[in-house]
This record gives sequence, C-alpha cells and structure tokens, in this order.
Amino acid sequence: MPEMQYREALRLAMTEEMVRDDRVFLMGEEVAEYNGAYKVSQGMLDQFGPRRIIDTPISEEGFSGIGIGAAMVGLRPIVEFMTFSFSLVAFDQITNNAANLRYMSGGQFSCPIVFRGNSGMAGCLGATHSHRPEALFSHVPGLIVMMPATPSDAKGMLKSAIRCDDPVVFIEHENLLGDKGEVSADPDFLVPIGKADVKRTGSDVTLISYSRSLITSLKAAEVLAQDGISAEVIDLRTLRPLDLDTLIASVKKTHRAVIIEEDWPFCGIGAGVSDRLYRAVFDEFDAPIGRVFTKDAPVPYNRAMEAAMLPSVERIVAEVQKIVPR
Amino acid sequence: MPEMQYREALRLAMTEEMVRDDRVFLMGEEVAEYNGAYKVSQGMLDQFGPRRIIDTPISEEGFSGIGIGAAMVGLRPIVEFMTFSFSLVAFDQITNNAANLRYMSGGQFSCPIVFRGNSGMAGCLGATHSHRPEALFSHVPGLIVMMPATPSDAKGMLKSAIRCDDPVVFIEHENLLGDKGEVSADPDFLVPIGKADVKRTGSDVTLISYSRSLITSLKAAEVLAQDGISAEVIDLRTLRPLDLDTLIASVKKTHRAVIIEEDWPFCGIGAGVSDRLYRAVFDEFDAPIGRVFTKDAPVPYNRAMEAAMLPSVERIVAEVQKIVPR
Amino acid sequence: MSSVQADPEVKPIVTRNQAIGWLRQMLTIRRFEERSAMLYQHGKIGGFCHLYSGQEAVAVGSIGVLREDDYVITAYRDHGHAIARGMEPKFGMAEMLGKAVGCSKGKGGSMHFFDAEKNFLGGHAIVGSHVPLAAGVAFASKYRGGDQVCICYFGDGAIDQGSVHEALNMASLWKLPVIYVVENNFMSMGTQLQRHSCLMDLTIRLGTAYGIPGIAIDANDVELVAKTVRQAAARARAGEGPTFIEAQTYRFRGHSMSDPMKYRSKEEADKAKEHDPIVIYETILKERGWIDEAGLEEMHEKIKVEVEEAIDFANEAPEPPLDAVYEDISVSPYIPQE
Amino acid sequence: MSSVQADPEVKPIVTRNQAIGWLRQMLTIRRFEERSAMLYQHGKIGGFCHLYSGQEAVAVGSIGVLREDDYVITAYRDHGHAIARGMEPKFGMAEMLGKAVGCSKGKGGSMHFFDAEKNFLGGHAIVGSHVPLAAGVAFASKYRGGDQVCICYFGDGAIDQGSVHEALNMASLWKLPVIYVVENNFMSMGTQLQRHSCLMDLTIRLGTAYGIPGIAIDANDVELVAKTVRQAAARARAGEGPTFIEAQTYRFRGHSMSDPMKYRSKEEADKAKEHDPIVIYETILKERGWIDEAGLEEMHEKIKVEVEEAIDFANEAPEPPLDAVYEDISVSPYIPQE
Ligand SMILES: Cc1ncc(C[n+]2csc(CCOP(=O)(O)OP(=O)(O)O)c2C)c(N)n1
Ligand SMILES: Cc1ncc(C[n+]2csc(CCOP(=O)(O)OP(=O)(O)O)c2C)c(N)n1
Ligand SMILES: [Mg+2]
Ligand SMILES: [Mg+2]
Repeated sequence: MPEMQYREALRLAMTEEMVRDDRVFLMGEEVAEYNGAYKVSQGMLDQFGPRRIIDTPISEEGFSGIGIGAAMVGLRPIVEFMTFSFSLVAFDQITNNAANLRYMSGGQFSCPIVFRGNSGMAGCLGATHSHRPEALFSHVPGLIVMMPATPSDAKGMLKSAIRCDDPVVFIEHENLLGDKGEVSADPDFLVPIGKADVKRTGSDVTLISYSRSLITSLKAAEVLAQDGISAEVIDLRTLRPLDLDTLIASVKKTHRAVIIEEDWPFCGIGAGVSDRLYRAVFDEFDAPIGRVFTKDAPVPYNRAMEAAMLPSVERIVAEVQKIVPR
Repeated sequence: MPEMQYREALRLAMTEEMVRDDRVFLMGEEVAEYNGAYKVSQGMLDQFGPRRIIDTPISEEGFSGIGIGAAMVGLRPIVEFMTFSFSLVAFDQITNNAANLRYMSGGQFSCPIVFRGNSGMAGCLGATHSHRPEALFSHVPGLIVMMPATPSDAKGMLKSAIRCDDPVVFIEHENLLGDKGEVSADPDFLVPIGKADVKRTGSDVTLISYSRSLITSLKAAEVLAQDGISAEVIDLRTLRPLDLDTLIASVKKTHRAVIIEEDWPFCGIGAGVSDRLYRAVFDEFDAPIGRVFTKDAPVPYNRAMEAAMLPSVERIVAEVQKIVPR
Repeated sequence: MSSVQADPEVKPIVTRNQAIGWLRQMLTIRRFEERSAMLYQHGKIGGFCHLYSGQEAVAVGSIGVLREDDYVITAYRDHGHAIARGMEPKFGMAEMLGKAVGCSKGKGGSMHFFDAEKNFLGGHAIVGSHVPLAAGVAFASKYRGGDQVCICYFGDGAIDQGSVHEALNMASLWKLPVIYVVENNFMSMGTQLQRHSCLMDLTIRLGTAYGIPGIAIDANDVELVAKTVRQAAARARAGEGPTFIEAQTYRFRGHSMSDPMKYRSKEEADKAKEHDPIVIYETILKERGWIDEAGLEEMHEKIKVEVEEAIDFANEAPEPPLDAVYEDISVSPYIPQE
Repeated sequence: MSSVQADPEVKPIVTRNQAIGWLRQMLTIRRFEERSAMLYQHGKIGGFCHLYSGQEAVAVGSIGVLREDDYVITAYRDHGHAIARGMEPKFGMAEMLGKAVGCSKGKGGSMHFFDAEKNFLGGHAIVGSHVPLAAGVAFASKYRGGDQVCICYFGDGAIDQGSVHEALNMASLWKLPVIYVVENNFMSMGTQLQRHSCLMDLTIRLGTAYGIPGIAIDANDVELVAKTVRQAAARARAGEGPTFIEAQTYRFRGHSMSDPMKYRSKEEADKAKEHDPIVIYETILKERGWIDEAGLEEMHEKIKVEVEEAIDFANEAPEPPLDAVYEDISVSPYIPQE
C-alpha cells in the first residue's frame, strides 16, 4: 500500500469519486486556481477543469445553499469550508436546510452533500479561527458527522461520505493534514459510516477519542503500557451516528473508560458519549468515566496558553491513573 | 403580589430596566409598531418611543451585530429574535463576536447584550420553526444561557440578564407566554444568574428540568406523589453556568435523578448535566441518571406526532419508576 | 404603486384555453385558501398559515409559461405556487391537516409543501434561505448541460437577508439560469417597505446591484407577469444568466392567520380589492369574449366542488402512524441517537 | 485601475506638520510589518499574519482626518489601522509575540488587535462580521445624541458576505454615522475581483444599491483619501448617514505570510511598486519643499530604531501566566463548565 499524507488521501478520495461519478463536484474558497488554502485540492482543477472544481466568493451561507439546491436535484456536491470555523456563518443552511429537507418533504427529496474542511486549535489562530463545531452538528438529527484521524480513514471515510445519499459534515484537522500513513490504492476501499475502529487493543481501560486527540491518546497508551496499564484505544470516526456497540464491547472488557476530545466540555461530544454509555451499560463501570477535553474558555492566541488548553499525553495519563487501580 | 402572564412579566422586566437605565433599548422584528409578534413588547413603543423601541428588517445576523457593536461602546441592547429558530442565521455573530470579544481584546471591551425570544416545539410549526438551541449556545464559553419557566422567574431573570455586563442568551418558551403567576412588583426584584431553584422538595428522586419541561415535571411529581414517590423538582433556570451545587445537594439526599428536557438527546443539555453530575458525585447515585427528552428526529408538523416526541407526564413517571425501587 | 414600468402594449400572449386555465387556477387558489382560513379558525389546521390571496397572478402567470421540467421553489406562502404548478388541491389540503397522504406526508405543513413529481421544491420557511437553493438548482441544470430554468419566489422582506445577496452575486457571476421574483406586497409581516428597505425601487437593490436585468411590473396583470417571465426564461435558457423581477402586488389578508392587521385601514384594504387580479382577469376575458357570465359561474361552482372534495379527502385520510416520526429522515437507515 | 473618479484638483489639505506625521505613520507601518515578516519566518509570530504593505495610505489618510473620539474598526489586516490610530508599535509587536503586555494581552494575536483607549475596536477575523458591528457603534453614537462617527474597513472579498448587505441596508435606512471603506486590492486571498464579484464597480454594489454616496478613489494618494473621508465624516456628523468609499489599492505581499503568491507575475508586482503610496508621498512632500533627502533619511532611521525598540520590548516582555486562560472571558466572575 502506498504511503501518503492525510491531505493526499483526502484528495485521492475526491478524485477517485469524481472519476467514478460525474455528479460529484468540489466547490469552495480557493479550491481551484489556488489549489486549496491547505493544498487538499492541489491539482484537481488541472485534472477536472473549472466545471467541476469551482472557486467561490466568500459566501459560505450562499454556496452551502447552492450545494444543497444542487443536491436536491441530483448532483453530489462537496462543499469545502476553508476551515470549519467559517461554517458558523452557514449554520442555518446546514442545520435547517440540509438536515431537514428530506423530512419536511416527506422523503421526496434527498440531500447527498458533503460539507468538509479542517477544524481545530491549529496553532495561534485565536478564538474566531479555532472552532471545533462537531458537537453542534452532532446534536442535530438529519446530519451525519465524521472526523477521520488517519490517512487511511481520511480516504475511506471521505469516499463513503461522498457516496452517501444524506448530508455529511466531514471535519478534518489542520494539524493532521501532513501526517503520513499507508493508504489503500483500491478505488473501492471504503470505511463504513457509523463504524468506530479499535486502533489499539487493551484490557484495563478504554480510551475513546477521534481526530487529532486520537493520536494523542495512542501516545498516552504507549506511556501507560510502560506503566503496566493496558489501554484499548477506540477511534470513533463517525460521531453521529455513534457506534455504541463497539464502545460497549470494549467497556464490557475493561470496565473503565476515558473520553478524550479537543472539544469544549459542556454539552460536547464527551458528554454525549458518556451519557449514552452510562444509559447503556451503567453497571459495567467500575469507576466513573474519565474525561479529557479542551479547557472551557475561548481559544487564546498565545502558543503556550493554547497548548495548555489541549488534551495532552500527561493529562490523559493522569485521568487514567485516577480510575485504574494500581 | 400582582398576578400576571409570563409575557407581561417579561415586558415588566424590560420596561422597568428601560426606565431605570437609558442605555437599555429593544430592537427586533415587529417589536415596535406591531407591538411584538407575540405581544411581549406590547405598548412599549408608546411608552418609550422609536428611539428606544426599534423595528428592524429581517436581518438577524445584521442586527445582532448592530447590538454587539452598540454594546461594545456602552449601550445595553436587548435584541429580540422573533423566535430563537431564527437565531441560527445569526449564529456566527453570537458565538464568535458576542462570546469572544472580551477575551480577544484582553478584557478591554465588554459586551452587555441580551439576545431574547421564545423557542420550542410550540405546536405544528414544523422542523424549521421548532428549534431549541439551548445546547448549542451552552456549549460556548463566553455566553450565559438562561431559560425561565415561570412568570416570576421571567421577570427576575430577565432583569438580571439586562443588568449583566456579559452577553446573555435568554430563551423564553412560546407555550409559556400565556401562563399566569404571581410576580413581584418590586423594581429591584432580581433572580440571580447561575442559581437553580428547588421548585418542589422531595426525597426519593430529583427531577432536573427547565423551561416548559419544568411544568411537565411538576405535574409528573404530583402523579408520582399519588404513587408514593416523593420527587424533588429542580428548575435549572440558568443553563450556563450550571448551578451544580444545588443539584449535588439534592442528589446527595435522593441518590437518584431524572433529567427532563425539550431538547434533543445527543450532546444536549441532559447529556451535559448528567456528565457533570457523574463526574462530581458518581458514588452518590444508586441508579443511573434517567433521561426524558425530545425524540431524536426533526420536528414534524403533524400535531399528534409532535406531541408524541415531547417529554410527557407519562414518560417522566415511567422513567422515574425504572430507577426508584417500589 | 411606484415606478411600475408596465409595457403599454400588452397583447394577449395566450390562447383562450390557456387563459381560461389560468383563471381557473387563480380561482382555485383563492377558494382553497378561503376554505383553509375557515379550517384554521376551527383549529383543524395548525401552526402558521400564510394566505396568498391577492397575489395569485404572480404564481399563475409565471409558472404558466414555464416547462414541466423547469423547477419551482418558493417561501412559506406556498399554496398558490404549488397549485399553479399542478399539485392537486387534495394533497395540499391533506398536508394542512397533517395527514399521511399530504404532499409532505404531514411532516411539512402549510409552510413546507413539496411535490417532487412536479419539480416543486418547496415551501421554505426560514426567510431568504431558499434563495441560494434556487441558484444551486440552476447550477445543476447548467452543470448537466441542460436548459431547465429555476424560478424562485420570495418576499420584499426577504431582500434584507444576507444570503439573498450572496446568492444573487454568484448567480450573476456564473450566469445561472435562475429567475428571481420578488413578490413585493410592500409589507414584511407588519413592516411597510419604506420602514425595512433603504430603497423603494427593488430593481436597484437586486437588479442593478448585481448587473442583471431588473424589471418592475404590475403583478395584478397575469399576462404581463407571464410575458415578463417568458422573456426571463428565454434569457436563462440562452445562457445569459439570471433576471430579477419585482412583481408588485398586494396581500389581501394578514401576514398569517394570526395577524389582526391593525396596521392597515379598512379603506386601504377595500381600495386594493378594486385591483383584485382575479376580477381584473375575469373582466378582460369577458371583454375578449373568451368567457361569459354563465361560464364563469359554472367555473366558480366546479372549483367550489373540487375544493370541498379536497377537504373531504383530507378529513377522511388517516393520520400518519406515530412512529413515522423516525421515517424520512435519511436515505440510509436512520439510527436515533437516544 | 478601472473607474477611478479622482478629483483632478487635489490641493494639499494638510499642514506641513500633519503631512510629515502621515508620512511617518506610513513608514512606521511599513517597517513594522517588514520586521514582522521576518519574525514570522523565524517562528516568533504564529498563526495567520496578514501584511498591509502597499495599502498604508488608506488607514493613514482616513484616520488622519478623524477625531480622537471617533471610532475605528477593521478586519484581520489590522496592524496599519492600529498604528495609524496611534497604537504604539511596541504594544502591537508584543501582541504578535503573544505577550501579556500586548494590545490584547496575547489573547488576540495579529488578527485581533484592540485598543480601547484609542477607540480602536479591533481586529476582526471572520470576513464581514465586523461590518454590522460598525453600524452598531454608529447607532450608539446617534442614540446618545453625539456626533462621533465610526469608520469601518473591509476588503473587496468581504462584499460577498451577506452580513455586509444587511448592515448597509440598516445603516442607510437609519442614517447612521458610519463610513464604510472597502480597501479594494482587487484580490480576495487568491481570487481576483472579477472572479468573485459580479460587478467590478463596487460603488454600485454598496453605494447605489443602498441609496448612499459611493465614491471610488485612487487610494495611493493619501491626501485624496483624507479629503474623501473628511467629506464623509462631515456628512455623517450632519446626520445625513453613511458613505461608501471604494479605496483602490494594491497588496504588495501575499494574502498572508503563508501565501506563495503563485497567481501573480513578478512584472505585475514590480509595476505596482511604482505606485507605492509611500514613495509617491515622499516625492510630493519633497516637491512641496516640506522635507528633503536628509530629513527623509533621518525619519527612516528613527523609525527603524523605534521598531527595533518595539521588538526588544516585545521580546523581553513576560509570557502571560497559563491560568490567564480563564481570565477576561466575562466581566462577571467566570465559572468554567468543566
Ligand atoms: C430568518 C427569519 N426571520 C424571521 C422570520 C419570521 N417571518 C416569517 S415571514 C416574515 C415576513 C416576510 O415578509 P416578506 O419577505 O415580504 O414575505 P411576505 O410575507 O410578504 O410574503 C417574517 C418576519 C422567518 N421565518 N425567518
Ligand atoms: C467567513 C470567512 N470565510 C473565509 C475566511 C478566510 N479568509 C480570510 S481573509 C480572506 C480573503 C479576504 O479578502 P478581502 O476581503 O478582499 O480582504 P484582503 O485580504 O484583500 O484585505 C479569506 C477567504 C474568513 N476569515 N472568514
Ligand atoms: Mg412582503
Ligand atoms: Mg482584497
């Protein structure tokens, strides 16, 4: 299997699907002539031409709506947000139109659209440019929310998202774009929607994570192993719908869990997952579910302050040590 | 104490504060000449004139921003959303500008603004017009989120919100507007921000709720009482910051809790509260926290379907019976 | 009404059959809504219900010159457009009553009518939010190399929503085959145009400002509407891009059923009724000798019967089962996150 | 550049002192940013950093004719406006380095400069989002019965954001004392104006369309900028409402520090430098005999020193303590929801 960057894997997913299906097109700010603000779409204008790789004005609400309209009548748009922080100006289009159209039309119309782009606290971007909107979108029925952590998943998940007949909010991470890994060259390699992945097996505690925090969690698992603690690490991959079965299976084995996320804590993904786990298998837990999250404050510019807000290996290890008996 | 409607209590709060402080003004769609789409601002144009009671175009993002700008330089705007479903088109202004301005300016500017209006599944309004955005806003540091359930709280809480130096998302409920209750005539009657209220004391189980679901919860407590179950009913009132102390005190007594909300379940308020309670007092719980919420689907037009989605007395009683031994 | 640039030499642009059809549609819409108002008052229709009475010539004249494979999209005041597009009244009425056979299976309601078979794309209740959708539909048509156009209706109040401006810019920039029709009834709910728009001439705000033709017309004249839209459609099909039409009209009723219309004098309302597009068209067709009193009476009668049948159909139709709440959310199997 | 309606008879509208001050400000901004670019390349400045080089005459000429109690608000390309407003470079530089004494305590960074004392209201990084804020600031001025104006800068790319149009409509409708200045550098990041705007003449999109004066000027002429803004301010103070100014300019550098500018030929960039507003103004002031070579050299030297001192100040300033993360969130005591 070839090795490639996360951004290349995303690009490969898009190009393969565009080759396969003429209804698929990519639109967004600087995706075409500039080759993508983060070079995800590099070369795609050359390959597919301006009919299918479309530069837009800075009109997120408008071009999200254009994508939705096009999807209603049979196209399969990929709408790129330069970063997902800018999806907030398109919030109504995503949560009211994309999410509800099928329902309100009694199933007559569908909305096969992918909203994608990176998010995250990517390094000194300040409060306005560091949003992690996954909890906001995961709250809303009618949307699917996916967040890949590895190049392989980036490809397989994005391909599934593009082939999906429903609206998908597909959130990448700016700091993962350069990560390298093996990626299947098979044009039919798909990672199914709604399936979590056990990225490392273990027996003492389940670390539940996604996106960049998954990488941090895997590093923490290494450290814990040296400490004699065997951590199973689960990558949620799809946040909505949640793969509760995989989580339950793991918890039935470990009886302890820590959720690690780059999200804010209150009414975030961690709270959402914790709530569902407790309701499903309360009696399986030998200790309260641990949580490591971004500190509950706007994101500061200062590099050290920003770093201190984030889930770190140290914080994960400390949280695990609280609930795993030694 | 005079008896008045919830809507009158809201109006009284605004008029008293406007009499007290010339910096306070009200702006929104149809608030002035039409006297409010829901008659909350009835008579206020006559009393205060067009300088202070301002009809706007249908430009929620724009006039939210105008409010924020005015707040930055010393006014104290009350921005009415005709319903909070329409706040979604202003989502960026609220979550990026109002929430972050103080932080990003290193504390140099403040943003004393109230965004208010009703929300809820108010009866056959369909998916686009039935949003309950409390979880979305409660997720975001920098915002305060309040939701009164009674006329008295409507007055006392709105007055506190208006006097607050920080941005407050103040969400009323369309179906509570006509509710009547005793309301203090004291122009200095305030309900503090961040304080929950024990609306009924009990010893077997804690029902945690807010807004319209609080009323349903109180009714359920009556039914439970006939059944020999003593339910304590807590009205959260402020969702962010959460009054964890009051919840903990109650749970330490009852050792059981059910959260009742009109919100969707995943990453909603119920999940947020449950997560914080478990992390605070896991060992106090003799049974998993119960939850009653709106079914996880877009809101349908059909009256019976809509009603079936909502927390009902029956669903609350059933959920309590699951966790309270008989 | 201000600045109407009506063409002074409007000739009939329709055959007798077509004209009679348009009159029938306008009358059907009017009757459908009069009866809806009664059903609303009796609590059979819930939520918000916005009547189109007075504006019928806009939907009927414009949709009347479009092809069956063209697309139609509108706001929440949507009964008229749906019927003009050929939706049978009974499916609309069943929707208002929340029934499973309703045009949106009872899930949409008055504000969210849909009819995929007729390329009727709704019924959208967040002001302005469907205006970008229309550009997207036109984008798809162009993308596929087709010549279908999309017509999009919205109110004068909607021009104050930012998304409308974003959509207009891209529609113009990319020469999308879309026809934007503002139904200017000079009222945004209870707010008069001059209190919500900085300019009274909307062709400047949405035509001039976007480098596209902006045409203001007296929309009580159904054939003028038709003629204007026919030109716009030809332009769109020729790849020349969007047209903006300011259709000046009047809303006879309150904003929605719950609006007591305190802001409007009886005189004003009475005076407007003198320009009732239906009465005007009846007169014209009689003058042309295309219909007579007896024919008219018969038409009114037939429509009455049809609407009553629609109501009976709707009344008798079954309620959707309660667990339909989890259906029609997604094409993929839906897993509630509860 | 197209459609510049420059006044043919621009006379000096400034005293010698003022002119020298403006030149000094422009040079300070330029130097500040040249050094910032180096610090960015050395990893001392993080995040996004957008340089103003080439556009200095806009901020300096416009703010130069406003009163100290007027308000200034801008987008993320904000160093120039902050310095033109009188912010000491050292506080800006400390901010870029994330220090506690930075103009936003190290919490805002390059894109979010603030200075309450100077009525400098930021530094806003969501494109278009501060344009309504400016209307709100002007609203407050009018509400209080004052005659302060608010000036608001944004880019040509920002005119495609809906909120800008919502704000312009209300500003015009309510005659708010706000001056909107588009710094038209004909580029929205890597997208040329003709690829993102349906019209090249922005005075139509934001002036004509909102019934307010729309004036396009050659913004390499600092005194023309000053004159135009002085008129707009007088109009605003007189209660006549907003003015829209299209300040045509050129961005010498990439969109941000991470932009390799592949879309631009070296020839184009070189040609633009011939219109460098600083060089132009130096020449004019020399021609007027207001400064000579020696004076210029001395000025350059002094600014160099000042900027180096600012960098030293910033370098030596302490980092904010890590728990400051929970400070400055709210006026009320902040309770983290963790
Ligand atoms: C974003 C948003 N804001 C407010 C509303 C409430 N609302 C519904 S219709 C309406 C007035 C619209 O007027 P106009 O666009 O002129 O259409 P008309 O009702 O005249 O057909 C308002 C304020 C809404 N549905 N969506
Ligand atoms: C809503 C939003 N979308 C996208 C961006 C990313 N972005 C930042 S600046 C910019 C280009 C803006 O161009 P223009 O308004 O002309 O200003 P200039 O950079 O030329 O000063 C873009 C796309 C953003 N910050 N906010
Ligand atoms: Mg109207
Ligand atoms: Mg620009």
